[in-house]
Amino acid sequence: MSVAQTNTRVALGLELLRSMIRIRSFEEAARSVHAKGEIPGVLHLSIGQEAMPAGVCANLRLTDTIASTHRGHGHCIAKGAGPAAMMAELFGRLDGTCRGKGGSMHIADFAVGMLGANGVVGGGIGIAVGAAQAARLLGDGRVSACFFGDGAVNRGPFLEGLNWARIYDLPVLFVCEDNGFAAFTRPTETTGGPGAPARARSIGIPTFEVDGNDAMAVHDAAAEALEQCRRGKGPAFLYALTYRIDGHTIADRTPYRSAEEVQLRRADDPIERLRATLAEQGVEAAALMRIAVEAEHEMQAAIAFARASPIPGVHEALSDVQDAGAPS
Amino acid sequence: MSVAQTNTRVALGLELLRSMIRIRSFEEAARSVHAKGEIPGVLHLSIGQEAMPAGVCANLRLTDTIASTHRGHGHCIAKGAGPAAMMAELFGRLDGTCRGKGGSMHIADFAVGMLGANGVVGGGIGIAVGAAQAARLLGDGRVSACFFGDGAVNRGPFLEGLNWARIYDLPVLFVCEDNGFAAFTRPTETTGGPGAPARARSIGIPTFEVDGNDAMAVHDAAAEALEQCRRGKGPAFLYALTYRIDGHTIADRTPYRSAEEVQLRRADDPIERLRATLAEQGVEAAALMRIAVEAEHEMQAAIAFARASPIPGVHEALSDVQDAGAPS
Amino acid sequence: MNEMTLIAATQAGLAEEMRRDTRVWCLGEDLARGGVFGQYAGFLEEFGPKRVVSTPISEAMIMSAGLGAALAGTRPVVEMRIADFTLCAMDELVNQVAKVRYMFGGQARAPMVIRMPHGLARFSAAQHSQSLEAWLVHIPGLVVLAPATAADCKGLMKAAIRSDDPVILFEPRSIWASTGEVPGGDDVTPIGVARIARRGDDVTLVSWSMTVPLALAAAESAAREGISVEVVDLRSLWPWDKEAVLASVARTRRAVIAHEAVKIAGFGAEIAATIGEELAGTLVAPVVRVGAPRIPVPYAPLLEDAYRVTSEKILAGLRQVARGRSAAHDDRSSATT
Amino acid sequence: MNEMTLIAATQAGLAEEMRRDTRVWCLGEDLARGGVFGQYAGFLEEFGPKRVVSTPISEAMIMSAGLGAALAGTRPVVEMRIADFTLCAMDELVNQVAKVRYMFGGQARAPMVIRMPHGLARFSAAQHSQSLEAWLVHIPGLVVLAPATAADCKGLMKAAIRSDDPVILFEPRSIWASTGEVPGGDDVTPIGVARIARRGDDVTLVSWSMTVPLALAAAESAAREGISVEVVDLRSLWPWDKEAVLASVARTRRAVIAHEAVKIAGFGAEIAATIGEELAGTLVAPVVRVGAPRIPVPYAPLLEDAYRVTSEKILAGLRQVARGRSAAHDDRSSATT
Ligand SMILES: Cc1ncc(C[n+]2csc(CCOP(=O)(O)OP(=O)(O)O)c2C)c(N)n1
Ligand SMILES: Cc1ncc(C[n+]2csc(CCOP(=O)(O)OP(=O)(O)O)c2C)c(N)n1
Ligand SMILES: [Mg+2]
Ligand SMILES: [Mg+2]
Repeated sequence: MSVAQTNTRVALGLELLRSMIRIRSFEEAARSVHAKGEIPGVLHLSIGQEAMPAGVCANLRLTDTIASTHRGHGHCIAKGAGPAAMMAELFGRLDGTCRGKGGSMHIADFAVGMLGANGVVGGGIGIAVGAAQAARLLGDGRVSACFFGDGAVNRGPFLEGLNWARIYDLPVLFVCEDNGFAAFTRPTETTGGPGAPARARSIGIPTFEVDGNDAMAVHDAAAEALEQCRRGKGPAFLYALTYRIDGHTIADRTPYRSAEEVQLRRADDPIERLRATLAEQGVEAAALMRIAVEAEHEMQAAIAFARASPIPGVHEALSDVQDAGAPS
Repeated sequence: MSVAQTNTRVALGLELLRSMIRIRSFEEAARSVHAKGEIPGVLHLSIGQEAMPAGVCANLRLTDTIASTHRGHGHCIAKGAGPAAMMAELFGRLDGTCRGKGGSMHIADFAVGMLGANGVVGGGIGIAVGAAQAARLLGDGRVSACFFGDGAVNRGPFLEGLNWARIYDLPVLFVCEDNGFAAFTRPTETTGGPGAPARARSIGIPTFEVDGNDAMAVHDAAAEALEQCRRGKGPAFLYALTYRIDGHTIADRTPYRSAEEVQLRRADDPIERLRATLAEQGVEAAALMRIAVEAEHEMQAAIAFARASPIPGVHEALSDVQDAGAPS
Repeated sequence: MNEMTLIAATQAGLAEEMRRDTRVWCLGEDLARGGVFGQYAGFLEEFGPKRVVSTPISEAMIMSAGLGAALAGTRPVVEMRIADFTLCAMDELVNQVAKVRYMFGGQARAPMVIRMPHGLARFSAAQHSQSLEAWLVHIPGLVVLAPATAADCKGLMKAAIRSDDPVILFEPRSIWASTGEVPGGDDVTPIGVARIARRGDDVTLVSWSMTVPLALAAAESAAREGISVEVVDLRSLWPWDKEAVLASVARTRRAVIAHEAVKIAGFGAEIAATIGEELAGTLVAPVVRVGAPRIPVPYAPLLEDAYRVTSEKILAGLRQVARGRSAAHDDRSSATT
Repeated sequence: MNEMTLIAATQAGLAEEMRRDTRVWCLGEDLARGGVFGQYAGFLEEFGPKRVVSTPISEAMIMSAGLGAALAGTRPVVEMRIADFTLCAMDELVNQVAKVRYMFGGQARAPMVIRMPHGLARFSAAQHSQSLEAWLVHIPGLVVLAPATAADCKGLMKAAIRSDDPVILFEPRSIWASTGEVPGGDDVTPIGVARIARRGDDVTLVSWSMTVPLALAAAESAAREGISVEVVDLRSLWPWDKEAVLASVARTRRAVIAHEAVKIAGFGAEIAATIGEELAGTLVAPVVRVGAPRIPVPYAPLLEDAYRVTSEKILAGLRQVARGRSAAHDDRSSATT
């Protein structure tokens, strides 16, 4: 690599690291206030999986769209949503991205093309596919990306959505985050045959497999895949193995796995990995530290913002239902 | 082949020929009375596709089960249902297999393990899979087969059902009858990638591909596939190309295809093919003729039976709904 | 005014809207071949394959790709072929389409029309004949329409497409071939406004979709028996024109509701309950609901007739409320209730 | 009698039936890990993996494999995790399970139980909180149950499993952790029979599932205001115990129906309409329905409260009917209506 190339890679690495650290900080902050009872609903944390949203979304423009899952904080932040409004949403406040109506499971920020977390496994697939179809119809050059877990690959919409994207050659990147679990069950118990990438290939979709804890590798694979989408070659599929460090929900104490297993996987933290690489490449410890400190400050500010945000009044419950026939 | 083997093959050929001719005769008889207005509902004919049910069902026992489609007459007859009760069903009569409540689209004969035609594309897949699961639970050695069209492979239940059968290693044979059309649309327009067999393989299911107009070949492939199922190896998949000679329904005048195309495909009639083979193998013309004549008589008798069967009284409409909370 | 079939009227409405607004497009099975009932004939030729999308048999995806495309700036018309198949896309419709605007706090809109030809047709039996409008009225976020005339088939199609809400358009398949007058211009039927299909004084008969002609026939027969029936064609089921219905019933003091769907927990129950709530003391006879018995739709014609709401059954309902109590008796009692 | 939680009672009911009949088995997501709410804890160990089947996230297949297995001689208990996810299996439930017996002319039976924990719980928002019982009451072929007590959670589980009909078991998730008395023996709650949860003379309050405790609390408060409320816990929604409800209302001449589901086109409408049909002239006040506004379920607690039916809202309904008209006035008018 030339010096210029190395510099570009380091800059990219720092961008991805910042993205991952912000996600991690957001979720750790959310977990801490949840423990204090400040967040009413349940949380699905993506700690340990941050390389996926960071790596993929670094290749997306503001106008590009993504569809997400119940585990959507990372996708939201990586696509550009502000943590303050997101935190306010978890608190159920008026300044939340969804004005307190959605909560964690429906977090969304349409201003940055984040078309929503989703409470239904596989529910985002068709939304991303349709957004890509709209982009094609409008000819505006947008692409879309669709995140889903290992559990979604056994639901009908997986087949229907992949097939649909293929036959219309839609610019959509399918991103399968295999984090080792669907709720309490391992993918090996419920997924027949060679797995998700083989299924994508059987539908004629070019497939990329990558280490899901290596942010640079995720980024590069997504870059190549999205390049194909943008060039009109139709959909692409990105499959990555990662690991869900926390429980399925914040309440899940994971009796179905051993502490050793978690310990082992924790050692492969995507943030630590990238941090180490960047340090090797000569990035100063202080610079790396600064990212963490800034993120920490940002999230404390987000909590303060959320706390200060008004609780939506009861009348808010009746708004934004529909124009005709709205409740009164 | 030894003489004994040849004799066995000829006997099998005659069995398959009889099965196919009976299906053809049934449908032609039904078409003729439909034209006279004696059958109230719509018919989906499988003329030209008879090798599939004949070839597959020749390998099934009475206690084995099948699930079918909207185009289910052939499956029903091949599995052993009587044409008289079937014809009465098309007429909507009390002696119909479903007492006149189902009609062609819901024709069924549970006494011979035919668990029903289905008005929902892909609707039979889960039923066959579940029947196989029951067989496993009960340990009774039954297998099940599931017929569906090329159109069903783009619906969610296709993925969900195949995956399910694989992970539990259920004794079920999936039979995809690709007859060139899903209603007015060709599979090539709506099915992405290399097609159904590749999809089955991507789920780890052993797949057999065969000429769907060659009854002996269908039989042999199904025999091998079902043998695997019976030996506890789990599901198998049989894919065959055939051709829908008639319209999607009896009312469809097929403006979307050329007369030449139909002419060409008609020349590859599975019944004629097997008849020719058997004649070559020395079966007398008279014996072959007798099968057709017998079938013709059987179907005329079926029509007579149907005509004579009572029209269900209005009170019948209220029966067989449910035990608790039945209408009165 | 043009005389045209109901199906042609829907087709004209859709075509006009597609010409007016290039963001409007349609998707569904066999659309490139004119649609299974021919109601998209010529569309591919006029609008091209990006706006007339022939889909795989993937109802869940038809619905959710429609939703994604609506969220991303287009206005899809989603063809369900027949209402029964919507059951294959119910999660997408109810958990996603209906809820996106609310769930996301107003950030998102889903301007979609979901076409659902519904009800009995040609002895199609249990899985191809259902009327499930009560279900969708129950679901917050959805507008539910059910036109009965050529003018409204066109006018509500246009209204549905122009609405920013997701709109369910139940289409009266069994009477599509009948004809009616359609205004020549760009006439949009207002959502939420009932149509008084016939004036009358003794009984209010509320109906919609394919049942309206039966209601009118029943009213005609009733008139010969001296019962003057006001027929209200609801057209919109949500929002429904409570004011029009209550105003009519307040005057006639007798109400019959007739729909093809199963009577139990049908939308007629909501109307009857509402009439009870608002006009309880003033009614001179209990509200009568005419609907199908709680049975799946059977195949054989005579059995289907047992399921089918007919003008005779509606007439029986009319007689029942008209007979109920004598007018004189009513007048006395109403003074005290 | 044992005091146990509602969830433990359902678990006991299922376990007893699985011990009694080896054809009974259950399937659903995470069952091998005891189920998402722990209600299958120990089942894998006791009954083995063929009878306690942990499935992929494939709701359509969970439902239809259940159906196929029922048609082939077993008696599956289908776990939907929460009612909302049934939307992913609606075709399988409504077009197949509900109709097989009828469609096939009585050849087939589908003895299945479909478990659907339903309703609000822990601020779960729009896609994890729905109550859709009105939908399934509308569907011929289905039995619909909705127990509210520990005894009935167990007793109706047993009844459901023993029934040869497909039975929908709505389970009161939000009150699962509460406790109640459960008879020690093999007590099966009869299907179609309501339970009088509290005797009273002035108003009949009909409710079911998680709303019953709220109804009882409201009745308690009303009693302090001098309104004597009879609380009918319906338990079975289809068939529902019309006789019990009508007998009570005939006596009290005032009725309130309370359910957590959206009020519009909810099952309360059917009950209100029926009361109107049967007892119109005898009521002294219009029937009041208490249900959720027609909005998706919001996340924030205060907003959820706007959706939530509470004992206060029920009490307001009780006051409304009690106030409605004075008894003296009623007595006069009822003579003539
Ligand atoms: C259709 C549907 N079924 C079941 C659930 C309950 N559920 C929520 S998350 C989850 C596991 C999902 O696993 P996976 O797709 O791997 O995503 P992960 O949680 O691992 O991110 C389940 C079963 C649901 N939300 N939607
Ligand atoms: C879920 C569903 N969608 C649409 C239909 C309408 N429909 C009936 S048959 C058919 C075509 C089916 O094609 P295929 O599976 O190839 O079977 P074939 O008719 O060729 O035997 C369609 C679209 C249906 N019955 N069910
Ligand atoms: Mg996972
Ligand atoms: Mg086909």
